[in-house]
Amino acid sequence: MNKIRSIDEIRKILKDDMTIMVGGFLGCGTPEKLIDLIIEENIKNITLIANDTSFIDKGVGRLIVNNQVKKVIASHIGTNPCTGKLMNEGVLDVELCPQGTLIERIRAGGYGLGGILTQTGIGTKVAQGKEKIIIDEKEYLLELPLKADLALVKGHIVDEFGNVTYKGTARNFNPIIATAADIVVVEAEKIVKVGDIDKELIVTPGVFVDYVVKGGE
Amino acid sequence: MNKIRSIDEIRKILKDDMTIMVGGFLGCGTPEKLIDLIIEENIKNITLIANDTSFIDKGVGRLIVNNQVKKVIASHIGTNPCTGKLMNEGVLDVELCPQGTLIERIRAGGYGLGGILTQTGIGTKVAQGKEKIIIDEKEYLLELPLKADLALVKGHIVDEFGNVTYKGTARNFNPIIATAADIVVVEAEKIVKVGDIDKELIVTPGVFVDYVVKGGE
Amino acid sequence: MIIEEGKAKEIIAKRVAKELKDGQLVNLGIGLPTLVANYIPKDINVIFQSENGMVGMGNLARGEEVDTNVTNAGGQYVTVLPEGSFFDSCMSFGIIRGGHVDVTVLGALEVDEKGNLANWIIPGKLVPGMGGAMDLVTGAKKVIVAMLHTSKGRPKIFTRCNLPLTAKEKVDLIITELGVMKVTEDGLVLNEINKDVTIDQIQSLTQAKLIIPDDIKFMEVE
Amino acid sequence: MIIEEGKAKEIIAKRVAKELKDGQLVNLGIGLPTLVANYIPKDINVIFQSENGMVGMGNLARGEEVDTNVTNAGGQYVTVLPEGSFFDSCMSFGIIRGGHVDVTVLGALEVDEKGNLANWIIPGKLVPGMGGAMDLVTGAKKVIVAMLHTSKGRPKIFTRCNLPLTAKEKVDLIITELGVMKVTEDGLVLNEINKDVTIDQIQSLTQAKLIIPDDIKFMEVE
Repeated sequence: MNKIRSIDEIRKILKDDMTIMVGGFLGCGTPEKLIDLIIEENIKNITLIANDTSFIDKGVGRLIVNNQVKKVIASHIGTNPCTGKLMNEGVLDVELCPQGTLIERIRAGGYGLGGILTQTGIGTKVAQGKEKIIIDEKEYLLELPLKADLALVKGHIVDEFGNVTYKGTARNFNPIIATAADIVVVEAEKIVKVGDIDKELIVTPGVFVDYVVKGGE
Repeated sequence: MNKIRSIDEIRKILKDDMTIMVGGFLGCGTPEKLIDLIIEENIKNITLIANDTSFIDKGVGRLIVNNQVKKVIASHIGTNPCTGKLMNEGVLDVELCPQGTLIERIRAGGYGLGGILTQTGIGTKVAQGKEKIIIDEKEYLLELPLKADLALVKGHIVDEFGNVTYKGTARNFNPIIATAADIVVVEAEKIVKVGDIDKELIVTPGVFVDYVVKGGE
Repeated sequence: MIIEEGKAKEIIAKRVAKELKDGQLVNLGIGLPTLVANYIPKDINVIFQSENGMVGMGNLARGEEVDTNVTNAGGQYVTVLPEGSFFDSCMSFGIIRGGHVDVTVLGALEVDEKGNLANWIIPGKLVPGMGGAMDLVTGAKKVIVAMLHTSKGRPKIFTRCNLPLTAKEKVDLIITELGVMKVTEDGLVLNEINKDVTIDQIQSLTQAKLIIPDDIKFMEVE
Repeated sequence: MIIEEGKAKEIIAKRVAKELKDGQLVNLGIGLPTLVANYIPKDINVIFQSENGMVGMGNLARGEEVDTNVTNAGGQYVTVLPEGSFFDSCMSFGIIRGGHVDVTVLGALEVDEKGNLANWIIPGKLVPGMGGAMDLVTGAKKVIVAMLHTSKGRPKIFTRCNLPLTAKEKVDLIITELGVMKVTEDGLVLNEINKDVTIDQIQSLTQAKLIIPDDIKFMEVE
């Protein structure tokens, strides 16, 4: 089962109105070549799920600047002034979610859990309109799972079966979003043959991955 | 910060009535030297949390046979006839929990979540007496977190700071229980200096670990 | 038993194997279901998961292949294929609960026409526990029960299970040495029958009423 | 401002550093709190977490130390110490939410005598988002607010915060260049005061009423 594809073969997967999860933390660990492709295809009305909206010229920040996103679910938008501007103009819908809650909601989506129960956000605006559940005399927020049509993952060394290793803090959201989308595409820094990766280094088993493309190093 | 200890230094941590989580799946990935120690000290009235009760002569199965356990929370007890026998005699309390639910409850304990929401067990005896929550028209069971006084982890290569790698399917419950106990002791197959493990191989960061002892290879 | 037990198990394993498709992720329960791995069609590639923490599981390990840190969910030493990998139990059951397992094949004590399954406890008699079975039956995209049609001559397929359930209304297909039964809203449809038995014979060994479709076929097990 | 800003920040960072104990796992927020790392007493070993996925974070990376795959939560390139390791965001916030972080040090827009903190939004003006702050303040065992005592001469310490909260009643200690205030059930206790200011001065720059204990001390910042 060889999952290596050319960037051109990924092109036909992209559609307007998709919900897309993208890995990365302020651009570190974002698959830039796949972002290039979305810009090139000028996919519109994207619902973007990511930790942050990066910077205007890096990572998913470029999709915001290019007006391709209609809604973003993220924990932080402060480093990309364009996000705030489009939000204030009413053309971009922004749902802010605490970072730990956001990543755990994505995991719940990927792992078949009905939601998560966290104390984060209790007594704040984040709790508004959400169900509270009392457990052991403590109040928890019920936060709902997130899933996507497409997850764009940045991997370090990836084999033909889609087994993925990561490097440093570029790992961040990547292994989690890889569990929570209908189609999972990994942009690899380096592609190797099946069996060439030490099995104990594999973080994302290939069974989660649909396609692998070669990215920059 | 050197966390290496002799087995003798771990001895004084052990107390009657402790709740102890132990890694392993039918004995694969169980820290046998630490089990030896609990038997040697004849610690009594243990609440044991583990995937299964192994076999009569292996892993946590030996604690059952030696009458040191008052309650066990596990997903499977069928491979150790002594567990069923003591349960039927009324001297051992057994709480059976689906395996995926059990490990997720332990993670919730370690990760500060209020519980987990799963469809596993709906419509079965497992659901009896538990709160059900409807999300998106589907029914989920609310299963509560588990924590312990002590977690006994089996690691492969471990450094002096307590960074742990695992090997093969011996990983199983080990990295999760390492997050969910007041005191975490790792039995290492091999101990190395800080910096000697490829950082991308580390599964359990040393910040979760209190003590490391040398086990068999 | 109409068919000798060893032969019966082979028929079941061969027929289950034909349900699997190229690229699927499959979890085989311990016992009879593990035999399915021996009969995967040569032209397809199926990935096996072992819920103790592995995908890409190979055969039982022999001699020098044995690595005491690589076992299946029954505790036996197994090999791992080049594409395989290991993970902790949280990810293993995330794969299962999250719908990433395409097919799970399990044995049963009882199964019924509603798709209910009982295979983890006989109250007062045998309490092995559910292990990963409840998660597997609840989470897998397709649930196949693979079992001998009867137990000591008594039916195991009921209108309603008597034993405590493993999961409610989750079974899709029941495959025994006598036939292939699909769980539908109308009840159990006998889509295929072993060429060596009659419809009357299989119905007499089944407590639930079988629906016989016009296009009933013979089980293909070669 | 009574004390020049650069000097004030140094005082705050030095005083916060004295709160840390050997072996603690500490998360420093971006901005002023990151300065704390420069003043850790030499006789203790503190481990820094960066919520983007690292423990054992070292200094900012320079020249050949730079690895573009190793950044802090502000996106700057940093080094990792020999004992350090990397993990995904789920584990990072598991460490935070699960109470494994001993101390978190954060800046504030406003803080109040109940221990409420506001540092993520100024409605209609600035909406950066909470990032990891809500989880950190909720989950860490000890929450220290490290900030300049005033903003453009106006108090930042209130009876009740006006801005939307980051977390409710979670702050333990407020450290500014003017003093150290502990959140108690009775209100804010001024345990330490900068030797260069008077109690009247600090109270005049604080909207909440400060409780002055009999054993009030001078801030030690050398």
